[in-house]
Amino acid sequence: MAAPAPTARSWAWLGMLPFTLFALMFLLVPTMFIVVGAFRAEGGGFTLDHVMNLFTPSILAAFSISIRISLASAFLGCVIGFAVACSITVGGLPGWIRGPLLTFSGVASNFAGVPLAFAFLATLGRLGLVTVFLREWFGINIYALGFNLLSFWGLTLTYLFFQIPLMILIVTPALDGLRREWREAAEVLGASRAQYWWMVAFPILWPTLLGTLALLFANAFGAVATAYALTGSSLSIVPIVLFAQIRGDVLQDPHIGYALAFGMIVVTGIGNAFYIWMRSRAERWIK
Amino acid sequence: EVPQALIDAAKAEGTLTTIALPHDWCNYGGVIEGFKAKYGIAVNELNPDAGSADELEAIRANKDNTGPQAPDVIDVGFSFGPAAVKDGLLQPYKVSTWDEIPDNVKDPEGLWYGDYYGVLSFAVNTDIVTDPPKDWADLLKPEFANSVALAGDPRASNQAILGVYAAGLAAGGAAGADAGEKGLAYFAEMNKAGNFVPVIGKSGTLAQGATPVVVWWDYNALSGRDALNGNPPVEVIVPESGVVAGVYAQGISAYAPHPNAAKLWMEYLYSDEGQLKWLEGYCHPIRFNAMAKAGTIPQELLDKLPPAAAYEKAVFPTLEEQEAMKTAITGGWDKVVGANVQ
Amino acid sequence: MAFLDITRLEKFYGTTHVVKDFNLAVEKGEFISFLGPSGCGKTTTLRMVAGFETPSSGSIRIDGRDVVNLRPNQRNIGMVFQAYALFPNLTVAQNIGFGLKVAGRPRAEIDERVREMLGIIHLPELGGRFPFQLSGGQQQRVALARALAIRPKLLLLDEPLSALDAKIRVSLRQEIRAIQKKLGITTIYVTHDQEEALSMSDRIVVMNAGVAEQVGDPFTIYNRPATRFVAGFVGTLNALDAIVTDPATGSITLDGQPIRLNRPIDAAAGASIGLALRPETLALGPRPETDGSLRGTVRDVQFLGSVLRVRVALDGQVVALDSFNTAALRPPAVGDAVEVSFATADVLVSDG
Amino acid sequence: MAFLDITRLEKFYGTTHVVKDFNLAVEKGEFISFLGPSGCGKTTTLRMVAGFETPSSGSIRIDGRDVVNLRPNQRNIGMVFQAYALFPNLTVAQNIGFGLKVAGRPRAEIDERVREMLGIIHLPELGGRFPFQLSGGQQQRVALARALAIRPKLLLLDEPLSALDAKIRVSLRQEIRAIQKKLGITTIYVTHDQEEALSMSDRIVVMNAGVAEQVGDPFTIYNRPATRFVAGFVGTLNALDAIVTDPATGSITLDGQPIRLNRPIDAAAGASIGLALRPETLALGPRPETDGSLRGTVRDVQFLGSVLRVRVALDGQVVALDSFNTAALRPPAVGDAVEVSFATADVLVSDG
Amino acid sequence: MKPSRIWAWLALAVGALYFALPLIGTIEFSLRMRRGVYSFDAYRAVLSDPQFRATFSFSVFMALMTIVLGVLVIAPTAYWVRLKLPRWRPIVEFITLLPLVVPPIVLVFGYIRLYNTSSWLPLTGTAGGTNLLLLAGYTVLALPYMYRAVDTGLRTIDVATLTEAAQSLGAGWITIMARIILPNIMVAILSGAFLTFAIVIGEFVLAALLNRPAFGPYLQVLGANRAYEPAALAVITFAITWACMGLIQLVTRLQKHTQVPR
Ligand SMILES: Nc1ncnc2c1ncn2[C@@H]1O[C@H](COP(=O)(O)OP(=O)(O)OP(=O)(O)O)[C@@H](O)[C@H]1O
Ligand SMILES: Nc1ncnc2c1ncn2[C@@H]1O[C@H](COP(=O)(O)OP(=O)(O)OP(=O)(O)O)[C@@H](O)[C@H]1O
Ligand SMILES: NCCCCNCCCN
Ligand SMILES: [Mg+2]
Ligand SMILES: [Mg+2]
Repeated sequence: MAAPAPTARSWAWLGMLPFTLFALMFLLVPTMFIVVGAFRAEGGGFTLDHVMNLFTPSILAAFSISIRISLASAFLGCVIGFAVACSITVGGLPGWIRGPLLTFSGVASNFAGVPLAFAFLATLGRLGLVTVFLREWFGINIYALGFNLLSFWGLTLTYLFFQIPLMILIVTPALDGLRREWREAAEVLGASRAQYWWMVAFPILWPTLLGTLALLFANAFGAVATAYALTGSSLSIVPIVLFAQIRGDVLQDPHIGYALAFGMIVVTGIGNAFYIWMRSRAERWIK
Repeated sequence: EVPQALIDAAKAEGTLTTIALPHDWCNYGGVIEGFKAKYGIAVNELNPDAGSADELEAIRANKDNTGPQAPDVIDVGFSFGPAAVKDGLLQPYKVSTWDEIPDNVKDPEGLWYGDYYGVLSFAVNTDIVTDPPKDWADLLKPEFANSVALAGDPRASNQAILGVYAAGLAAGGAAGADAGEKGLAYFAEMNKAGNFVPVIGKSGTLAQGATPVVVWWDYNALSGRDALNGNPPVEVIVPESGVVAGVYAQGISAYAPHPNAAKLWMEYLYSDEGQLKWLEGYCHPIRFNAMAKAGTIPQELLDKLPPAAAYEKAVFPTLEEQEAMKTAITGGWDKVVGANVQ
Repeated sequence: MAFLDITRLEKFYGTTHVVKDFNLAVEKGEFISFLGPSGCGKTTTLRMVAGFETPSSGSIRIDGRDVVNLRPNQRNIGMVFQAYALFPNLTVAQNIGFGLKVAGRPRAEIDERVREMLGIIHLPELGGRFPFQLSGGQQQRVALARALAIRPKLLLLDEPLSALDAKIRVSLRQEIRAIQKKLGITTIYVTHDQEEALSMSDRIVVMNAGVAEQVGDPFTIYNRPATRFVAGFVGTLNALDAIVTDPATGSITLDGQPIRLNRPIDAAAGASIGLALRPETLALGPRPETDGSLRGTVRDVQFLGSVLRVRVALDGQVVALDSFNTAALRPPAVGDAVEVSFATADVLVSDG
Repeated sequence: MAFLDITRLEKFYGTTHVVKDFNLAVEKGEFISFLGPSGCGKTTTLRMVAGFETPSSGSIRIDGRDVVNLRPNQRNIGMVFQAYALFPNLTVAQNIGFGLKVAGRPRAEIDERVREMLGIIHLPELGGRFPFQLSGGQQQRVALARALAIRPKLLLLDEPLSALDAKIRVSLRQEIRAIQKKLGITTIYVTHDQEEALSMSDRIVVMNAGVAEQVGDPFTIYNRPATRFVAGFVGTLNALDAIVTDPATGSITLDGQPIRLNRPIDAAAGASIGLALRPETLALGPRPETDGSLRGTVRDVQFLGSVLRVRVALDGQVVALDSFNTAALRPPAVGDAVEVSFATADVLVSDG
Repeated sequence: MKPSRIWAWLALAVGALYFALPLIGTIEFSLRMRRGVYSFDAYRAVLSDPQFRATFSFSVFMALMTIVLGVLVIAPTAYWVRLKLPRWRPIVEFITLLPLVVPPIVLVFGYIRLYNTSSWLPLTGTAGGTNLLLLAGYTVLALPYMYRAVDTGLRTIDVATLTEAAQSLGAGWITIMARIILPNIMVAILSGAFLTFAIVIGEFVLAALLNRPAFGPYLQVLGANRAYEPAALAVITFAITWACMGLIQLVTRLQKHTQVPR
């Protein structure tokens, strides 16, 4: 049997034209225009110097802590957001909660920057509402217990304010897509809720969860405004270093800034490649 | 004394595009109103939040653009003047009051010139801090636990880096890199003592109590105090030692779509009227001394300023000194303060 | 005490009353079918037994224990869903082995059972495929194997064979029945296929609009239907109107033609009554063993394979009659004048 | 020139050859069934006609025009899917009216057609419901109505009745046939239900493992099956082995019992041959019109409603025979010794 | 059923606390403008500014346009990728993640260089052109969220079968998209729309550097050196954005068909 040759020429790629054009015009080319600056020497020639500059200990450290914060907040955001989304879809909460919660998530997922930083300072800062309340009423000094808002965990906690809602918004439709019969079939075969989730629901949701994790990671990785407003001078994370280079009043080496931007794109690319690799393993059962 | 031809040409252009001018900064709100009122030229304000590097980048990006995105004039940190010249981003213009601008704060060709300055001061929320600090050394005392903030990130903000430098000078550092090192050591100690709050200090955090002491340009501190209007009460203190003055520089974009309006704006800024408007925002205009000598400054404006004695001690870092201490501070800051973050 | 005991079961969806006063006692090892038209509540009743729907009222006892508040996975029930409900992320073999894996059975046992099940459903090669790679019928067989693999106490099947061809359907129905008997699994089988219900079941529940119209063994259901609905739904039925001429001798006229039933009729002379006659009790042409006959013309002829169905028009009413098809015998032509004969004992009489 | 002309159609999924050298010419207005076991490629062939799958090779012409490169929505085809495929966001009425709305028909016409269709599928009340509020069978009826509403040139039905009960199935199949005839819609009907195929079709395509084994009218398919597969798949068949004793007179022995076919057999004496006998051609006890008989004991009795299937064990082999059920006649008991009679003309002989 | 409901409530309660407290902290502070007592002075100051309304409505308008453009660009693409070009998915997904890590400032300077007054497409020359550019920029910023939302939505429906059913009834691509696919992923689109809306309302850098009178820059100008007003503004923005989303949801109440009991 000769292997079949497709008879009709496929024009399916034509359907990608609008998006490709749009992305080229308004995302890829404009970004390239600037980011090639990372490879441009003073005189105008090509150079790898700026990119090599990324491999200094302080910038590497910045990448490292950025990646760790992004991973932590993305992971926690996924877990918690998933739990909340479950509780409004399959958890049996009354239907009316769903609408307001989703709209709230829409707002909260973009509540960032100065207002968010301030809100957390006013709540969990050293003179924040909750801090003072706990101290005055219960004699608990959370700062004495090692809590610090302006730290890795503090930043992660703050990022969660937009990460969790983002997760809720993205994952709710996926949960809606779980068919009732799957749960019932599992139950009737003797599976507990946990077994159903572990053996059926999670694997089915896995590609979505991975995708959202990648999204949340990039979301945190690029979030400059909140980090800057909250821990302006304390955390050395990539977006802040980048900010200092191309936007600051002091330093000014746009080339290094562009190299940093390039580095962020590369890190995101690696993260995405990893996600796609994981997903391709998880998605064999999809047409 | 402003040539009528310039006024006419500027009016013909009709618009001036500015960038990075927050209305609360040096009374820029008033300045812009005054300019509009006087010449009837529209002012198109771009990103008031921009930093100095943004401003240069905006000129670069708009090289071929004459749309409303292209800034005509910029107001940047002192060291950005020469940097902009190096990249050919500015065009020369000498205002009619050129001679009254001190030589060490202007480009001989008129590509940029210093515009105003202030000294770094402590803005203190006296609801929380009942015994305000008098000098840098005070801030290390235990009663200032969790209290002191800079008004920016020393890696990105001119204001914050000069704050570190000032502390270094106060600690006996020699102008330049040495004071930078000493300033870092000072903040390292403050950080270790738990007094430093690594948050960007601003009106909100000052009033809310997260940062009861903010190291700030005196003009920002004073207008911030006025805006708070006693709730909470704020005291602005110029430290006894380590008084550092920061100068900003003004220039016209090499690609300005409205070059004449830009020149007219410069004329306005450096006229008595423009200079006094800045002073209303507590900024010392660059012609302050000349005008004081000429007696053209109303007494009530002078009365509202911090005691003149404070300014007599003010140090104006040279470009070279700035370059040296900048390298020291931005390079070392992460190790000093970033280290406490985990 | 019955193994499965359903009493006064009711179910409302909102204000729609979909299951009404349903009572059923199923003995251990019995094979019960729910038979009824689409939408009559078969699935709903089954789902209440499985624990997926909460009854609006009534009780369900399994092995003496009230299960209404028990979760489905605590009921030790096997179920095959109308829409297959295979787990899309698991292979065929993993689907089948799911229940055993969940129960923590050793790997070797699972593999063994899966192999056995794949054999039973005639798909020994397809263990490694994912559900999307199967045809509809193949999916349904896998769903069946999955439910059987755990050897449940109670097996619930919701039209498990409806997507299969007759050949496999017949063989699987024997297979199911054999396994069921061997393992003594009490089984409820939902179907809309009369033949399936009649051939497999110990007893049949005929449902209509949420009500169990009749519960009985296949023979009784078919031959002594309790209600008109049951008579009409199970098997084909000629429902005819006739006029009583003499109640005592059972003389009537049907579209003007006289028939004598030779038994008394509980109706007055001149009254209209309903007659019911199964097509297979009618024959074309006179036969020695029949004692009734009607004349008419052939309206149409349907070839159903083993059976020829001929519809004969009387004077207004139509009777259908079935005869076995033989290659030798060519069917009558439309328009032929024919005589239809039957045994009067086979005529069921109901009130008009 | 046929209305639908399929020539040398082939389809591979990867390396799996699911449709092989498929040829078919369908006349305008004809009703063709694809009949075959699960997984034999019925759906795949249908989907190639509809345009959802691209053939690996071969041509499909509708009304003389090669449609292989035509998009599905340009082929004016109505289709009912095996999995319903109702639009979940549209009501029943909107689903049915969808095709007309897409075609820009006036509102009044759409409403009218929808009402008519709802009547045809016996769901006049449910126009306002959403698909998730329907039972499986109701959904399938709506899917049917949706496809019919556009009065397509070519109607493709993929097991449209498989989720329905026999009652509705029979009435719908007459309905479909009537509409189809009235509108003259050329129709391809995929089914695994032999009775459905036999009763509805002008011609039947019996498929097996991707191959069209036989194409012919129902009578021919049933009574003169071209291959063993067709014989076995369409209807029930007793396949028996016998030994030839005298080829000239057609004398053979079956499990030791002599039968004389009275026609020559194309095999040597002592050779083993295969016999095929339909259960409905066999009868219990001697009958006047039969000329063959066998003795055995009753192995089991299945009650199929109108039909009783008795399986009789000979000396090793088993024959099934069907007889009509009559309430008067109680079926034989398992273990009874019986005589099975048949007409030797009904015995099909194939090579051993 | 019972225990899972308790857990659901518990999770909700903890979540509510976590999300409410920072907002309460902000609200509390915004009320402290007058010394010693709570007052709405800060709100009065904000709301009495006519520019507030002008810029806010500009941004709402832009947000709605962005949602429309975003759905038009992204939904068909995601659908097409799912239906016909699964191999393209990794590329498309990577592209849609880029806006999260490319700093907006890089983007906007790129725009200005590409579309300046002396370029091949001088969009920045006119207000209308600049609005278009801003719209495109906003759509780019919304890309990651919108794409992800739409794609998860598509995952939950049987795209292929529904498409085939519609095709067999004569529907073309546009009809299929508008009448079948979009309505069935409305919940997902809505999620994407919420995110887009919130992004556009708060966006600052693009609007500022493209010099459009949007709400973000206004927030910045007003809030730069004030204490209480920014807090009040944050609260107001939060509330109005939430209300707008509620409105969007009301308008898009086409979801009767998804209310499947679970
Ligand atoms: N969620 C629901 N809301 C309202 N009515 C419903 C719901 N689910 C089912 N019904 C109705 O309840 C009745 C019984 O449905 P059920 O699924 O039990 O029927 P069934 O006997 O299994 O039919 P089929 O043979 O077609 O599967 C039907 O009329 C159906 O329309
Ligand atoms: N995507 C696929 N990849 C590989 N094999 C497939 C795929 N789709 C179908 N098949 C195989 O092709 C064969 C024909 O499938 P098809 O759906 O046409 O069967 P069918 O005759 O319609 O069966 P049924 O009556 O069960 O619906 C089956 O063996 C099936 O497993
Ligand atoms: N034109 C003034 C110098 C630039 C100062 N930027 C301050 C922005 C406040 N974030
Ligand atoms: Mg059902
Ligand atoms: Mg099929």
